[in-house]
Amino acid sequence: MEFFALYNDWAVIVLMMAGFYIMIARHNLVKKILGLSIFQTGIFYFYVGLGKVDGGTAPIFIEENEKLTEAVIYSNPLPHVLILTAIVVGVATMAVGLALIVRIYEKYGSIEEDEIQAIDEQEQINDHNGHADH
Amino acid sequence: MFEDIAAIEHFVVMILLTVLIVLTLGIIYLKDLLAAVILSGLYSLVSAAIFVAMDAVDVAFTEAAVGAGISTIILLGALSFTKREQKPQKHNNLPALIIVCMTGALLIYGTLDMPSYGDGKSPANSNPQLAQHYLQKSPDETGVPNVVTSVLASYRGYDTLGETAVVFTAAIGVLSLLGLRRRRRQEDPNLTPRQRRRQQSEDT
Amino acid sequence: MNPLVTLLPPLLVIPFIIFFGERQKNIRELCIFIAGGILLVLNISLYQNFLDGQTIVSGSITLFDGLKLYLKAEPLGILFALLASFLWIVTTLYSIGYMRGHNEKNQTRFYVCFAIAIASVMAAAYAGNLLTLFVAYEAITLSTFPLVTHSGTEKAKRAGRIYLGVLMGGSIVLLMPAIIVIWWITGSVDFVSGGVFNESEVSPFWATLLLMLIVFGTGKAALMPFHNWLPNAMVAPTPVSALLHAVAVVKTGVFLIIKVIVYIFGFDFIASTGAADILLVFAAGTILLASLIAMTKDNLKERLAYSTISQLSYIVMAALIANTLAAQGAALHIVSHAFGKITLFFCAGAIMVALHKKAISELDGIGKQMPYTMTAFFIAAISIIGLPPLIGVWSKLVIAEGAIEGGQLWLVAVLIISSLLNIAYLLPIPIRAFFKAAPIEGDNYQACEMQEAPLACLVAIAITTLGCIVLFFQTHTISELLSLI
Amino acid sequence: MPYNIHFPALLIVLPLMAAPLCVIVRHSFFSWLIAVVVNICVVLFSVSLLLQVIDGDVIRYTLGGWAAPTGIEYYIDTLNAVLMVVISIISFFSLIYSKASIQAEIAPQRYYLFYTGWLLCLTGLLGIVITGDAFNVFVFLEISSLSMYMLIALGKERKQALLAAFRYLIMGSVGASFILLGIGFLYAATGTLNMSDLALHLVDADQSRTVIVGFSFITVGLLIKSAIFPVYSWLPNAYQYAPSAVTAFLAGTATKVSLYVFLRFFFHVFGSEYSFAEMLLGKILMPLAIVGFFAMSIVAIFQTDIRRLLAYSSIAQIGYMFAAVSMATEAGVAAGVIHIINHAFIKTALFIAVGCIAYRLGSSRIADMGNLIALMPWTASAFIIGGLSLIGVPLTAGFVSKWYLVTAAIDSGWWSIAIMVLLSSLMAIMYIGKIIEVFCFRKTTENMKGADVKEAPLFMLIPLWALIIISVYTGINGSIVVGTAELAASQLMGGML
Repeated sequence: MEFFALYNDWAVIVLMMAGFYIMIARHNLVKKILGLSIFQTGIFYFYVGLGKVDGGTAPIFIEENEKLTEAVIYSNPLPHVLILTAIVVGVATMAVGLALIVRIYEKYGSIEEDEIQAIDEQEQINDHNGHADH
Repeated sequence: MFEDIAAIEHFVVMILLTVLIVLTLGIIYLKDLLAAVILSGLYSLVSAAIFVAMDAVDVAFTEAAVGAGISTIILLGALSFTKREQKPQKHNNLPALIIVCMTGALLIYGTLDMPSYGDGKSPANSNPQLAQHYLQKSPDETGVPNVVTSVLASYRGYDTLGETAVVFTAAIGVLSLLGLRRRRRQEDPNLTPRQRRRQQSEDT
Repeated sequence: MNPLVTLLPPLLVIPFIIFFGERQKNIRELCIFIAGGILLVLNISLYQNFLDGQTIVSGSITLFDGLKLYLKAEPLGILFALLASFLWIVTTLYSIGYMRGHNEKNQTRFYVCFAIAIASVMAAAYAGNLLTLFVAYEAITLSTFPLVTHSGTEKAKRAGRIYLGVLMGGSIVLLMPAIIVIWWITGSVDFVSGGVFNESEVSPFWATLLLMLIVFGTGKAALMPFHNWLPNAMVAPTPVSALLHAVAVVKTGVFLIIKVIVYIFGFDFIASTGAADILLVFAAGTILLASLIAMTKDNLKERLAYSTISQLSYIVMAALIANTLAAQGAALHIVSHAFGKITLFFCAGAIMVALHKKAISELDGIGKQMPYTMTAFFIAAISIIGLPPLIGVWSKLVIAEGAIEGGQLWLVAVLIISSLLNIAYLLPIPIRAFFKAAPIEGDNYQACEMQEAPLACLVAIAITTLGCIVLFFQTHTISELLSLI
Repeated sequence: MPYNIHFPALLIVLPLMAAPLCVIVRHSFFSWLIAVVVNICVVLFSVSLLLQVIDGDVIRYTLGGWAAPTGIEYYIDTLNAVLMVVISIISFFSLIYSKASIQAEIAPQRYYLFYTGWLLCLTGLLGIVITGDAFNVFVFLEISSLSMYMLIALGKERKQALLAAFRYLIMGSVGASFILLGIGFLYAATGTLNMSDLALHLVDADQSRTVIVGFSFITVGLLIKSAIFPVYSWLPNAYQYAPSAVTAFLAGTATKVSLYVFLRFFFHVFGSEYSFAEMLLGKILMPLAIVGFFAMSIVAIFQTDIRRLLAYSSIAQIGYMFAAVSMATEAGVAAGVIHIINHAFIKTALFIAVGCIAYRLGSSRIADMGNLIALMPWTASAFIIGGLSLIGVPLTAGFVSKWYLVTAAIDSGWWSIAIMVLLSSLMAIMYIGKIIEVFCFRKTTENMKGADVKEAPLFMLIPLWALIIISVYTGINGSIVVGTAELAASQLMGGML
């Protein structure tokens, strides 16, 4: 039991951090977005895990007017609600990010952050020289 | 008996999380972005399974539909407009690694003291004004059998309004970023018929 | 009468200056004369009111937390305001001759900034509390900045940078915290007779530190090592150097120091804590060092600038002696130095306009070409040195008496040495002009058609020179006013 | 029933509902008009709310009829009421300004999207400020962030804006995820999401590691969002390349709102005792803040692009605000709030002035701005007044800020901070002085000779001067801002629940 719980906690943390690492360390913009998605999924497990009650079931009453009884234990519905919201927020962020990537690719012909930065810097130098030549 | 069921549940989650870690490693190291995207779709499906194991069926549904479905589709769509290949990245980023490890260590430090997984008596699960209120009073107060739905739509309906606004914002954002581009492409005579057809289908 | 009215003439004349602009120069300058006349009359009537025993206070604006801005007339302020407004008229007269003779550009901007500066000087003179004085101080810095960079050359811009950096930087980094601390300790920044501090609140160490913050933060007082802006600012047109950098701006600085010592710290407090001891050394050092540097300068305006630095430190020193007599001497020196130095600058400008000469070494024999100018120069130099029958002698005498009364005999020695130095760096100039033969090759000589400075300049010079002489006999009026401190 | 009982809800719902309306009308002028009208209403609502709470009352408005903590509530005290007034006023003036400015910057087909995004951003910012629910903060944070990314990227010709927006997106998402995680830890420790309720529960749970970690994550997330010194990298590019109206809007609001959330969490939810005495937040933040305002002021001096210069100056100013609140005294918090308010107006005005200049000049390089005082006297003089305010010259709002900052530092014995703040003012003198010098004394450069440079359109000058007048007025009659800020600080420090 203890081992499983500990392992699961740590696995979730490893996932989060792997996502975080991809976000900040990879230069590929699509990878960054994938990293964000993994990071956020890790947070979702964390939240949903908070609401889990051992031996509980999903918080849905099968029959009308059924009340909470001693016999049935339900898991906490609140984290589920929060995560439903967070999932949608995550996908929305991803969509905007990807749209930006498409535009960036169109303008720069690259989706590697370091390449794009090099292009920008080169252009700035050219621009500066252009001003001087004028 | 509960002990056993719980143990099985824990075990299932453990296996699935291990699968996820493997998938994540794949996403980190694969140079082929298409493959990485497919893996991330798979990742979402496995997550949905984990959510089911954690009793969060609504979340599982959403994750399967939104995470595995919609996300994958928009990722594939984005890839079709950009590149499939990632440039090989040799050096490992040491500062990033340090930051990540520190953050991870902090997280581990935090979880050591947390109510254990599945604890029904934890503050989160036993708060009479929130968790217990929803479970006990929601059928009377809202008349909806699914407590998640009732919280979503009623108790925390305002969050849901915000969520809708987020989706709307994202839609506006995507529209503003990509809307014009398509028009310009249509004027481009060099398009293949297939590309043109694809754009038309997207436009409608 | 409300002292606020003194701000109006210089401010209200601005629209007229802009309106008439370059097209109708005569009307523009007439407007300035009228404004100057009104201002002088207002100041005189304020002075009369004050002598009649009225308290002259304006309404106040509350900024926040009980911090107020208001004006209030007191003897030092009235004296300063009278001086500045009188010299404004004279300087305007002078600048007509100078600016036209020199074909300066952007004359409208020049006059506008000048007017704003004068309004700010009035606000400083009548400031009712330290905050108001500080605000006016900043306004003076800002309004004179365009005057320093007037010519727009690289050198002028550099001077402007130093000007803004030292004056505004010093005031924000040193002066402002001092004001905040004063407010924080006493809960008041008002000028009160006898000061607001008492010994139990402030230890001698903090008192010294605070006084140093104020004296050094007041960059306009040009105490070394914060003097560098002044020689640099000499790139400004000469009327600016004459009125602002010899009178209004720098005097605002020393005026602030005198006011803080008289009305915030109080003589007794300074005497008992010994807060001024270190600063006295700085002041005495500045007097001597600046005089020595002045001797090495060949550029006439620069030499006068260093002379100004040295003379300003007389005033700072006198204020730091912290007794009534010395403070009166300080105030008197503000007046005497103003008349003397403005005359010298006027002459320097006149030489520049007439002969296009800036260096002292070029001045050989010009006494024949410009006899009036050089005579005036000589008289003013005598006044600065402190010989009778000129105003300069009184102020030095009173300061020396104050030093003796304060038991600081070594300061008297400093005064004597510096007077000798004054002779050494000022008198050679008229001597060269009158007694050395003009250079033979005569290239410049032929090229300059003008023999004397423009008439407007000469009249202005004559007025200030006369001032030096007349005031020698009229000191009792000033002393009478100052005895009311 | 009093007429104003539903103002809190309307404040959020009105701009939110107006956003789709803009999409429906799809007309550039009418969508602008809708945005302006809605914004005027929002200003009125927020002023009315401020008037209601100015006596020290707190409005708790429950949404959907479920009492907090079961449901979500709005929690309005002086601090967020005054911030809402500031946000809505700044939004209003930037919106007026945007009418003319976007013509040069955004494709006409997308004007309506611009205003839609603007309204959503406004909704998001107000939503963050007004809410009393921790998770709700996250939701509205995302609304405002997503719309900001979009607004930044909208510029027509600036491809750098795309990368700037993307980097902001990554940093912003990291920040938001950290905040989400932190809120999760707090939820784990207390079982509640309502801020006031959290504050009650945290008193018992203070010592637990869960709370410590939640605290840390929220701190880091908010620091990223508010662009404090080591994590500011997203800000300069975003400010430089965004459409000028967007920059003006963001500079006055975005980082300030994060700072507000910071105040709300660390003084209200955790309590200053815990945040600063036990977790030593001040000891961590103070060095960052000092290095921030020092280093960034120096960096600003060397910028050749005026927008970038102002962006670095913004980061420096955020350092002042953090330095003030890190003192964790009532005077310090009040000084921070005063500076938040004053700087919001000043910086927006400055960015609008820069936008006006770029509109006529077609360039934001400082070197191209010679002799602007003669070519664009109103714009240039507005910029100079704003710049003086940034330095902290008396009779400007900046002076009030600096006065309180220094007094607060001396009060709590941080003499060194007071000295640092004043020394860094020297840098401000340098970078503002540099611009003033170019404006007044440099000749028009060759490549600007051909351009027809004249005074900016009236439509741009009105909002510019309105903001300048506000900031000068608050400098002369500082009691309004100071009084409000002191009340807000005392409520916050009093730990009102």
